[in-house]
Amino acid sequence: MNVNLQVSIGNLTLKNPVTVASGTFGYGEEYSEYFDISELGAVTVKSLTLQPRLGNIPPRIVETPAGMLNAIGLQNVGIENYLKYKLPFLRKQNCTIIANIYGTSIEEYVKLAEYLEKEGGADAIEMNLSCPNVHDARNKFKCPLIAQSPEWVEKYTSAVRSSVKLPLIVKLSPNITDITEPALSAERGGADGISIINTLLGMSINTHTRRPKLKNVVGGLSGPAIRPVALKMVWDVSRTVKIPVIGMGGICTTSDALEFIIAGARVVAVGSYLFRDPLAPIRIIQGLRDYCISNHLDDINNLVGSITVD
Amino acid sequence: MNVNLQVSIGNLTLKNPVTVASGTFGYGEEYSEYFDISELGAVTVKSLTLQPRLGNIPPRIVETPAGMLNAIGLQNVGIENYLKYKLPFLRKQNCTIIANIYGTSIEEYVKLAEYLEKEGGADAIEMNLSCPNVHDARNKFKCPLIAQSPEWVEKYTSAVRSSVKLPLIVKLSPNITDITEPALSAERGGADGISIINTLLGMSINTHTRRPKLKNVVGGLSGPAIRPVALKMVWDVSRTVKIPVIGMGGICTTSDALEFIIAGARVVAVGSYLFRDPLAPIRIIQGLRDYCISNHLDDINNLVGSITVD
Amino acid sequence: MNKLHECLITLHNPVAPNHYRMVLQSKDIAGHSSPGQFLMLEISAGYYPFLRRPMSIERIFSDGVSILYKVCGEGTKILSTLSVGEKINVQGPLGNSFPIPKEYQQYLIIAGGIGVAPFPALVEKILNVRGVAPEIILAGKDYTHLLCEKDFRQMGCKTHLVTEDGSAGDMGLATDILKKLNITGPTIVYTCGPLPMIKNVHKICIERKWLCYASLEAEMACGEGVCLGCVVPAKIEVENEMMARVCKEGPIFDTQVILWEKIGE
Amino acid sequence: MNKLHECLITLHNPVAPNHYRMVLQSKDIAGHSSPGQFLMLEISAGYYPFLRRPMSIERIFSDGVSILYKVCGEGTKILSTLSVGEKINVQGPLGNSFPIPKEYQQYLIIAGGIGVAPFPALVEKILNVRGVAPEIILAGKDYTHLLCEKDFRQMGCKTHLVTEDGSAGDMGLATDILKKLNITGPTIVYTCGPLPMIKNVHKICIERKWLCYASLEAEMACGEGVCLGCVVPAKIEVENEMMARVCKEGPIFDTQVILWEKIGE
Ligand SMILES: Cc1cc2nc3c(=O)[nH]c(=O)nc-3n(C[C@H](O)[C@H](O)[C@H](O)COP(=O)(O)OP(=O)(O)OC[C@H]3O[C@@H](n4cnc5c(N)ncnc54)[C@H](O)[C@@H]3O)c2cc1C
Ligand SMILES: Cc1cc2nc3c(=O)[nH]c(=O)nc-3n(C[C@H](O)[C@H](O)[C@H](O)COP(=O)(O)OP(=O)(O)OC[C@H]3O[C@@H](n4cnc5c(N)ncnc54)[C@H](O)[C@@H]3O)c2cc1C
Ligand SMILES: Cc1cc2nc3c(=O)[nH]c(=O)nc-3n(C[C@H](O)[C@H](O)[C@H](O)COP(=O)(O)O)c2cc1C
Ligand SMILES: Cc1cc2nc3c(=O)[nH]c(=O)nc-3n(C[C@H](O)[C@H](O)[C@H](O)COP(=O)(O)O)c2cc1C
Ligand code: FES
Ligand code: FES
Repeated sequence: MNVNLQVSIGNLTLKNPVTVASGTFGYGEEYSEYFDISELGAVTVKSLTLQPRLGNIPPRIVETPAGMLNAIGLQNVGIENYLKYKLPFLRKQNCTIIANIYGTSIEEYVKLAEYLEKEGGADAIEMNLSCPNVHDARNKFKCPLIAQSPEWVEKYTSAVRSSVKLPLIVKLSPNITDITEPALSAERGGADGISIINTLLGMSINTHTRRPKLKNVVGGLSGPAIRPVALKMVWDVSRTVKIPVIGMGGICTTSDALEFIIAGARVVAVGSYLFRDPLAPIRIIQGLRDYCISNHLDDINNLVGSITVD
Repeated sequence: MNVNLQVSIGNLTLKNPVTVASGTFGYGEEYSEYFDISELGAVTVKSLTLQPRLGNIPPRIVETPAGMLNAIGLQNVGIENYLKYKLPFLRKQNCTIIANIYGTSIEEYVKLAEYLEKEGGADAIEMNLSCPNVHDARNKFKCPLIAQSPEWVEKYTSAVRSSVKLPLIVKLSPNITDITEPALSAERGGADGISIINTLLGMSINTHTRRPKLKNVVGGLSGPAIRPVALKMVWDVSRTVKIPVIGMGGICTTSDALEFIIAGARVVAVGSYLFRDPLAPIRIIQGLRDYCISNHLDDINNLVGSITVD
Repeated sequence: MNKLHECLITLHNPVAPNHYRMVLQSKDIAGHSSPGQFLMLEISAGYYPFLRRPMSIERIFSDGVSILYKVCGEGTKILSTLSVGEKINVQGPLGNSFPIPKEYQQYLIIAGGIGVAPFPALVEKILNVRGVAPEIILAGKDYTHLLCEKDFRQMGCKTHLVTEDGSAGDMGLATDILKKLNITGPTIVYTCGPLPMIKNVHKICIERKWLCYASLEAEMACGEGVCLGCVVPAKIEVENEMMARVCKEGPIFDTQVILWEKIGE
Repeated sequence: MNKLHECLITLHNPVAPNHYRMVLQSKDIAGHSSPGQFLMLEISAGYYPFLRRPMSIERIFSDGVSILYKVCGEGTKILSTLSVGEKINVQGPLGNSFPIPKEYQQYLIIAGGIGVAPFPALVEKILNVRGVAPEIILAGKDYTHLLCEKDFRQMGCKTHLVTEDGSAGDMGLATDILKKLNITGPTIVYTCGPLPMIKNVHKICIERKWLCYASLEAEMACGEGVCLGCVVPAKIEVENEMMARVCKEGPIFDTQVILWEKIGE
């Protein structure tokens, strides 16, 4: 049986619905030693900023039950180094590229997006409006993420939207009362897709020193622990907006990916679980194909949002 | 060394800072076969409503990585049966009782609280403003929990506050952008303590039937998986309000309890982990004492909020 | 009585593809168990899996009990890797047990697949207290799914085999045999297995005015009646509709009290 | 080269209280490993623990490698329960390896506690390529924490023992011995162990103008350079301050490139 695994975000077609979560795949080089990364629906790269960033002071990660906290703080090579040193490799491999960007103002997002478009640095842009690790944990208190303000999400999205033609994805935060509000804002702002979820805020304390285990105090929780939360948000958002949802949060196996697709995700991303099994995305692509065959589905798009709720 | 484990919520003194989470301990009878339940700082009972409730249609629980989803839907015997059949047992055991109540309106909460006070049915009242399982999952969408509205939290709290003298605890939801807002509202409304966290909204799908595993579609996530999220919220709230915080969310071991206390919880509650180890609260009480001794602390209150953040 | 036990595994054998028998050493559990009760097993020391797993007591010995289980998910898979000599934390015995009312001279057991698990202990008990060997219908997908046949024959039970593919005994379902059986007079039926089977057995029993006790399954978190996760709609006390806890009011129910129409699927 | 391997455990022995040696069969790993590199071990099939555990390669054989580890948390505890004959998923070899520059005639190894793990392989290599046996300072809390002493002596190394409680060798710290050693001329020091020890060894080396390579540890998620979790502040390329990944740029660092003043505690 011939199964169509192609899915679209805006006018971009992915050869299959499996990508990787930003920040868990670097710029593709390392895991290209493990498998042919062009087999991915897309490679989503680590968040890029205008200038290179050193990130937060370590320790930056803590293991937690069925998950992990990270407080990397957007360490990255910066947009110029990306274009010069990382992009050529990805292009040579023939990857579809989703470039994740992070700015500290609307102007920075616009600059990053324009730069990427001009230099052919991406096939789609993902705006990270939801990184929990770039503010000081104590100030963060009254300094919300852009993704926590539906109003700002719309402003940021439409500014970038009006400056580039590339398909535009907005990445939202689960640290919110109602995720559908910023999702609707992103859609109104002209986004072609919505990525959910970024990490949940969390912390962990060393009971001997009575200090936070993370130097940055607070970090972002990811991994299978958060999967039920992510799935619920994917279901909520995909029933609410018309644009495709890129679902992520604890996806490890084909079955996990199927849950997200059935809940309404058009694309799924493997994140933290890559650290356990770098081959997980490849296994999932094959597993999705197998599922379609044994369920007599000739197009994976027919599975998207196929949940029955009585 | 003599260690003081006594802590206070309003004018109620608990003999130690360990209680159980509402809904995970029934009304105390069952686990009293496992240990002397009067050794607990307090017994917190399953949410009580004015009328008995049948709860949701099963399946009601699903296991998840390092946690579980539940959609019990507040099945309970109702306040009258509680007073008649459950309370006498708890009183005979000499337990300190925190009665958790749930109403569908301010009036119901007031009635429940007044009834409890009049009949001596509790030593403190915990208002559950955050049960994720009592609305239809699909309507829930635009029908937020009281705990998601700081304004309503204040109204509900002050109404109950002005009708009873019993120490009053307000239980909040983690499904919110900034947990400190309803916490401040509860404090303003006259609460003597804040319980955090109730469960995170989540879901799980059977990929064979493409239906939700829970009949109620959505459920509440609990267990070690959510511990980092709960701890962060306890830290946030306890720095913000002056009243005591009752911390819960994935507490299994003494070390977990210590994390919450160091983060700022005056009392800790063991919830889902009771299902694994009914003796966990007793182990924790002993473990806290041991920790104090080996750290030369003669009063556990000195440990509360003792986190160092540089 | 202490309900938490660190039990030594004294036997652990495959009995069919994907099926195992495990013997757990504990005088305490053995001394307090009745047929139909179950145990909650802690599968691993960590949080994977997080919850205990419910398993019926298959047989009660002087110094321990056995369980019979099928590997069907992560928990039972890990369970199957444990070795004789290792210890496992066991909670129980839990739940109610099979009533054996005197007024019935005939006892019929209908077991579907792994649903056979609680019956060896029940047969022993009926033999002991009533002096008769129940008749048994053992049903399964194929011949590999018919367990304990030898045990039942050794205990003197008339045993009918039936498989869906005809690879052992008759071809068909348990209820096909039940309909054909030439039993008259007050009979008590005990059944355990897939829910559709139980439902159909129940219907036939109603027609014949037989008493029917079923061992039900439900997702369980606590096994002790506190979480209210495992309920089934039932009319137990004086026509009062309730959500009965499979772990407390059950797992054994008179099938007449179950509100079958309110059970989905 | 494939970096993911299902390795047979061919040996697993306690070597001291809470310390174990495990031999992992894999020609592929053995054929590609250099002293100083490490492996990421999948501790269990489930999510407990979720992350792999980094372990240095202790020795490289023709058909496998050994690791030497200390039980200090949940992961290593579970690891210690695995039996010979079981398989374990191993990722590696990962990271860089110890440089053995020709210009130095003297090689000195300073190992604190379980920090000894990467050195048996290094000694073998130095013997092979330079024909000399490094001198070794083995430091530990007490005599039970001095590992591999026999191995080093068998390989012909002059070995100094030092324990904090004096229960074996001198009483004191590794650096006490280092200060007393009568070594002159261009020397290269390799060290691994607690961070304060490494820092002090580094300081002494600076004073003596010796080259010092340390094997560093950091919490790791991926072991492959993608998560940026394991970084250490360093000045690697042309005075350019960076966050160097212990798993990629390391785990072996010339201690002069580490920005010690920016490392907490
Ligand atoms: C009272 C009682 C007695 C039982 N006795 C036996 C027995 O003797 N032998 C036997 O093989 N099985 C028995 N079962 C079913 C057994 O508990 C499940 O097969 C087992 O829990 C599956 O666990 P898993 O991790 O392998 O499967 P998974 O599917 O990975 O389990 C996921 C979750 O679903 C629950 N679950 C899965 N299947 C069932 C089920 N059929 N019933 C209840 N919960 C389930 C698990 O407990 C767990 O919480 C009994 C169940 C109950 C309620
Ligand atoms: C490159 C490298 C090589 C190592 N080689 C060895 C070796 O040969 N022998 C040996 O005994 N140990 C070695 N370690 C340390 C070893 O990885 C930890 O002791 C181990 O991960 C502890 O796991 P746990 O689950 O028992 O402890 P837990 O404290 O339960 O682990 C919790 C988390 O913290 C991490 N962690 C805990 N301690 C350390 C540590 N010291 N360094 C890095 N991460 C840590 C764990 O990996 C895990 O993610 C090495 C570490 C690194 C980075
Ligand atoms: C180590 C690490 C680094 C991350 N860095 C980024 C990042 O740079 N930009 C971003 O948008 N998300 C980042 N994330 C979030 C992931 O992309 C993803 O949204 C989240 O981890 C949930 O998926 P998971 O549970 O599968 O990991 C990071 C996550 C981890 C674990
Ligand atoms: C089965 C179950 C039933 C619960 N019922 C209630 C309830 O009736 N009222 C309430 O306020 N919280 C209820 N909760 C939430 C718990 O009290 C607690 O806030 C939450 O589970 C987090 O703690 P834990 O992770 O330790 O379980 C319930 C939780 C579970 C798992
Ligand atoms: S399993 Fe908790 S009430 Fe039955
Ligand atoms: S462990 Fe991920 S970058 Fe080093």
